[in-house]
Amino acid sequence: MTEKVGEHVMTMSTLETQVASQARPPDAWRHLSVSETSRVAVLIALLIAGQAITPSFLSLANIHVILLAVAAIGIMAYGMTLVVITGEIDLSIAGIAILSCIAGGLMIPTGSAALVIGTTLLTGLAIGLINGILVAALGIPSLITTLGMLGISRALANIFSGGQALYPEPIAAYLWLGRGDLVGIPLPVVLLVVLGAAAIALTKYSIFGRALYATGGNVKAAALSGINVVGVRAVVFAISGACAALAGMLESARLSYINPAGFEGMELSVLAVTVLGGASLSGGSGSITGTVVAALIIGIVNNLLNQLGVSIYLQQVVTAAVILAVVMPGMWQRGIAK
Amino acid sequence: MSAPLLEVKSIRKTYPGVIALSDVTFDLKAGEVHAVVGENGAGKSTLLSVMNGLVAPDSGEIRIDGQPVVLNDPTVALANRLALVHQELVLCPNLSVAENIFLGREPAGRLGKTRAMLNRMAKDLLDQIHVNLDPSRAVGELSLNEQQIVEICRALACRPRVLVFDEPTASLNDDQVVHLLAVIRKLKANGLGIVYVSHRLSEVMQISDRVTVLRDGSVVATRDMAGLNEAALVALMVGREHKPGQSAYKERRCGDVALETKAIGKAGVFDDISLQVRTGEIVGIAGLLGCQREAVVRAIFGDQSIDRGEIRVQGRKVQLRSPRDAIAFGIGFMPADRKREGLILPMSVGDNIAMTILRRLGRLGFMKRRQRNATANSLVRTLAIKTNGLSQLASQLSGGNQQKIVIGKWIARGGDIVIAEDPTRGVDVGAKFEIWRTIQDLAEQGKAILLLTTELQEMMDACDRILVMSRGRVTGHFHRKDFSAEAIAHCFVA
Amino acid sequence: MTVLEFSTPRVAPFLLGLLRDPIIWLILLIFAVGTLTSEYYFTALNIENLMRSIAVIGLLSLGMTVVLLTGRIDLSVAALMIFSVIVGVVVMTEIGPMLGSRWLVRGNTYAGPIVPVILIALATGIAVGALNGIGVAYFKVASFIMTLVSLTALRGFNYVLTNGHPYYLKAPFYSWIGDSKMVGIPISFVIFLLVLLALMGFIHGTMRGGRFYAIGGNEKAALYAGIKTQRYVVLAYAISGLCAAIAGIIFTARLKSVDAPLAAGYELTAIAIAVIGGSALAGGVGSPWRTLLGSVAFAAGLNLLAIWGVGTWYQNLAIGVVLIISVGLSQMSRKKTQA
Amino acid sequence: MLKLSRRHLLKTAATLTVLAAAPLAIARAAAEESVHSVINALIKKYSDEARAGMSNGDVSALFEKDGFRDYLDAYPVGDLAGGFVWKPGMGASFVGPYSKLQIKSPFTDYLPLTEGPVLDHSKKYRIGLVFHGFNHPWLISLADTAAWEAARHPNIELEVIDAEFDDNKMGQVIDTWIAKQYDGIVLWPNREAPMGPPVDRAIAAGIPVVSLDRRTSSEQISSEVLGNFYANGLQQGLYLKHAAPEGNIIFNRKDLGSTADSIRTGAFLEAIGNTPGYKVLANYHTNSQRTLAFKSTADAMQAFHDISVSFNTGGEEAMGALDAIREANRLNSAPGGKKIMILANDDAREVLKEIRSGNIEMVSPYTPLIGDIGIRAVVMHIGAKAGLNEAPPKLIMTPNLPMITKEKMNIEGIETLTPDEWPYAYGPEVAG
Repeated sequence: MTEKVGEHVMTMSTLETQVASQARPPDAWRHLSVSETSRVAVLIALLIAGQAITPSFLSLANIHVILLAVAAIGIMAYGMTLVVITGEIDLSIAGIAILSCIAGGLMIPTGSAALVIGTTLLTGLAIGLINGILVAALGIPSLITTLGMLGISRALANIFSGGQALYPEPIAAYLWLGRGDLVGIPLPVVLLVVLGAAAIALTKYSIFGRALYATGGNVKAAALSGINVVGVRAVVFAISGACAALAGMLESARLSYINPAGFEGMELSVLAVTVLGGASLSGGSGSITGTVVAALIIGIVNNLLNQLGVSIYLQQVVTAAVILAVVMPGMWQRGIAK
Repeated sequence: MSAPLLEVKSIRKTYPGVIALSDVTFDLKAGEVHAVVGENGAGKSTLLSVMNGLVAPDSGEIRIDGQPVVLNDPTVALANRLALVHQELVLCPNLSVAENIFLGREPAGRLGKTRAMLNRMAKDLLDQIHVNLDPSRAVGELSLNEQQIVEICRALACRPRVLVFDEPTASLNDDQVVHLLAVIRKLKANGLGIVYVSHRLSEVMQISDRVTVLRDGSVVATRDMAGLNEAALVALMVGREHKPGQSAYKERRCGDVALETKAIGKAGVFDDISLQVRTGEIVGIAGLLGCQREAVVRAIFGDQSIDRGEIRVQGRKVQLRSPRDAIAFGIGFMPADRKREGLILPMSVGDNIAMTILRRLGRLGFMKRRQRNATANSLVRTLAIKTNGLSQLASQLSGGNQQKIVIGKWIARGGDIVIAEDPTRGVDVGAKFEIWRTIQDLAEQGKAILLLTTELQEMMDACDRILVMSRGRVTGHFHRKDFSAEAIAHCFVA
Repeated sequence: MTVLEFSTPRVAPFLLGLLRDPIIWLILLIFAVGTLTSEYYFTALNIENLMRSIAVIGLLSLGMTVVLLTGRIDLSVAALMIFSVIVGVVVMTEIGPMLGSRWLVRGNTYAGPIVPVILIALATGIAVGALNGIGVAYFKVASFIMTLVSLTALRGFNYVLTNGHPYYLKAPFYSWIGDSKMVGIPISFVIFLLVLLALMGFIHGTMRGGRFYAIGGNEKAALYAGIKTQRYVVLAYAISGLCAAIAGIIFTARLKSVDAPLAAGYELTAIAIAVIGGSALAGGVGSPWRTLLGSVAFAAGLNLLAIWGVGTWYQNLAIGVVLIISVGLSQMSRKKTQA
Repeated sequence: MLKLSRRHLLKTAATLTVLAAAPLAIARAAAEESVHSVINALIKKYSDEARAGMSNGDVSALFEKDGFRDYLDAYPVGDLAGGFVWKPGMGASFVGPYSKLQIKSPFTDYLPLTEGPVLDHSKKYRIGLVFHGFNHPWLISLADTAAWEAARHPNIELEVIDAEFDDNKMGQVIDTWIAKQYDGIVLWPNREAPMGPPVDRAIAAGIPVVSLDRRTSSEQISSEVLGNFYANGLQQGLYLKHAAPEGNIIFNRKDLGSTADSIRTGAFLEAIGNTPGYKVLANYHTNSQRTLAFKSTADAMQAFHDISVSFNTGGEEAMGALDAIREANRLNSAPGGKKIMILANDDAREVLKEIRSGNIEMVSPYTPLIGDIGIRAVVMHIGAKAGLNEAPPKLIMTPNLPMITKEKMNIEGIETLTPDEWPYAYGPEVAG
């Protein structure tokens, strides 16, 4: 008896842990992989369906269109994913994007591309850092901090710009960010890919990545292990702010138009991409690859629906259904969902 | 003769590829304490879950008063007057003691009257077990110990006939254990049947009438406690002869003072604490709950601030503003609450072990994965951590193995000073021994160790010196040759 | 013999606790400053306006409070508030022709019976709320995601169902809800107070209501205590949905029309108010009564700025700053009491 | 059936509206063929034709689907107040108090009010202007003109509030002004339905209310200053017919149900409804957002390879569409290697720049510079209340404006203007 079961002893104790704490995800990695699979399956199904519906769907041009459409939301979602991994949330990204672009835009009369782009990115970084400090050092819940910051930054964008749109037309380098290309690949797509790779490296292979997941997984234990949890959270918010500023700049550059009323509701779209990508809002899980797949799913769905001429209002309904369909199976067996 | 109060008959429960319980049978009479013991992984938790209706067995049945019952939900178990006192404290911190006790069983009362009525009923219940605790206090403000009492009262509130205790003393100190056992005896005298599950064999010996030993999901034996000694019990549990000499204490030569506090104090918490730990020395701080020894070690680890006095590491005065500072000075801390403070459960074994040495494993910010794996693997081997591999999640390991990871990550860090808080809490007999041996090994390698345990005997087994604290002050100081439970206990209340 | 002796507690009487509450002082301060700085502030008309705006956002926040108590969130309230009324009208305009009556006249003015519209709206609110709850409790979708999905879908449906047209609702009974007063108090505020009282009675007066606190405090404990936590979660969302529907009825009764894009972003206001009122996002802390205070403070503050003629940008700036500071201060005081 | 009833009743409403405007007709200036009357005649012509039936099935289907007839019939078309005749070049120049931009405002001589104190010189008149979007160039210009007019009169105190596209908030702002006993209220309502009740409350409280550009559902409102949505859509259609007898059209429209969408798109469809060569390829609602217009056009570029016309309900949309077409490198991808024709509304400076460079084919001006009319109208109502002067008419039509094209043309009697002949453009100057 002992010999027979012996080799299972370890697994059994594993099971006991699970049973005893029934309310915890019993086997997190397994379910993670379920939703990972369902995500990829949905993506592949969409690609097949898309090609079946419109023959030009997988053409290089359309792929460019899809990637360009998701570039800004994807870059914002990278930042958001990092924030969500630490168990926090950033609702201020749309506000940061617009305030940063306005701040940068106010530099247009100087004619210096470095000043315009630098101001934009630094403003994003700085507001993100303020978020991070309020959340990590002062312990204000991130939902509230960033909700407040969303209102503040939108208001400041209006106040600074006097509500007027700004036109970055004279700054060639700025426009190049949104409209230029590198060896035939549009620059926003290049940035999407490069930053995606960097974010994957950061989350999966860097020591900061370990600190990131540790902070999200158990902030007390991480702190007692000597991880600078305040710093980690401040940094992810700063990154998220910078990503938001960059994404905002790409959009503004593509349209050559900095709109102080822009990016309305973007925070929720980005959040939708992030959770669709498998990041749990309770922290400690999520991956950039998941986020990338999710951004592609949303981009393809919208592209297809637009090509089919489906109204934007029905598109909202369909997008909601897609999110639910992908997210639900992965959650099915979790104990308590909050 | 009437049927036993509770019969568990041929329970079998399998999970894919694993037999968790096979043919488990035992019974419980009214007015009896029946202990269930076994190593971690023996199937105790599954059995408790089956009895509580959280898990449905594949086959077998449970009878209460001779009547078969299907416990498919915790409520059904309660309806059959079988109540479970959970090992983990599952209480609502935002509710009062009374509200917690009667949660889910509130008497229907008119508007406004419910609260007063609940408080009165709770008071009655607390009086029954001779505990004086204000029922209107919020549970979040209570100490662990007080919360444990609430947990027990909650089980009692449904007027159970069968009461199942799952490791009820895990967070209690010796003194409180004595009182808890007194409460249990009282319940037993009232005619309750009690199933008692605990790793603390000394308690089991004291309180139980019969004992059922589980090993690998099967019942090894059910015996009367009379005439059974601890060694025999351990032998049944582990399936081999096992020497209970847990101490593994070896005489060592102590070196220079590695850690010293000079009259440190924190207003309203502790004051005038001076202690020294030499290299190679194990110093224990003993005391009852509320003596603030936890606050002292947390202050030494920089997790709490001090207002007075100074801390010296290797003779140098240091300012510790955060655990990071303490770690930089070579201090390591193994917290008692593994799940909440020790481990990052959703991360892998390898990541958890590497948590304290991330910076060292980095090259240009990237993780030197091979080096991390080498370090972690060697620790898994030396500490005999049972795991599928470094990528297994910490949450999937048993308590003993989790504790070994907590120890391992500080070994990996390699600091000179180690603070160990209750390193064997909730750990089974086999692992307990290994953990004590590891701690002795650490001391032998020249580390200075500051030790806190809830069981005085364990502390006396392991330490070179013991400081006793009471109400935030040091009230006694003993060298190993002077160790005496009575003398130390005397200082507890000094 | 007493086996264990524990320390005695601190008792804080209700009134004293109330006075210690910064939000009360904040409200009094706003009223005092308002009265001193503007002759129009403490006038019957302005107080009525204030009550009317409290009624809608207060109802949304009440529902939000119940959901927050369970440790969850409901982002769908604002979309649902419009959706429920739209469903009421659209269903009735479809039923009308079946009964041989023309209930849609003069363009898009609804001329049919209004009570069924209200009943259908309430039922829709409860049903969609319950669906959110079922998704969260039984299908284990994180509440943020579930209700974000509802928000998106409902906003889409609002356009799809109305085809972008407004519906005019001009029945006398409807105007009564939107515009009438009872002893000087707007009916909409009376309705809000009734809902508040009913909720307080339920939450503080019955054992079932108290379970929201248990679930928010420690869901596992509630589960182990034999409470069917999932049902209570569904109940909480259904209550939130019902509050949203009532808010929708009041809201559209004031505007005498319903229109797809109305009330965009009000869900965030509802969250802000519940939190300013002291609800914890983690659950288990908060109460309808405190949410009332939160909504009074919020609406009175904005009203004061409006009376002063402060521009919207600066109002938004103020909301953001006040939100962060108020939560930050309560966070710090909580830390202090813990230490 | 439902449609029929709706149509019937809207028609009644329209008749009433025309009746209200009738007295003006008496004072109409000698039948000089002003742009205004030329366009009104064309509106009537195409409207009657469309009502008789549309031979183009594609256009007719879209027209029916979104119920344009109901909206068009209710939208007033009429003559200008006081026999005013507008000619290009009229109006005053000043720097906008909000935008700080140089503005030439076209209608400052319409219902004129002399500079200096108004009405009872000893009294201060408090007027509120509530609108949506201090962060929209079009709306800022609207506020600019209102503030300019108010500033010309020392005893007018103007408060300008942004309701941020929240109709409920706008209602609350009006309620606050009722509580503060303002003398007059001017508003730019986003959507008709929700703004009726607050306006009625203000009127009931004795406060004159004037709406600008868009309508409210209030029947008691003092005056409505109405723009020329109808002229916009119609001219887009006329231009298209003039430029090409056939074409495959994609639509970027404003949000469903908004007056701007229903009248402009409706009038456009009326104009082309009896030309068989036009095909509706795709129809997007992009809610006045440039980004959405960009995305939908980018996707349409992939879905269809034979797009020849991009119809845009607004200037924002046109700019988004242009950027998407340019990014796809498809400026000249219409069948036969022709240019994709972009039709726009709203005479923003950035749009005019694209007209000059030939990227946008035509724009139908829709000037925001009408806030001054609103202030003057409300002041006249305040005066009329006190018996100081006559009340202005209830319906104050703004002059129809001719379309702007790169080269001068004459399309069905409408003299088009070139960008250089158009000093009234609004919004920031765009370099390049």
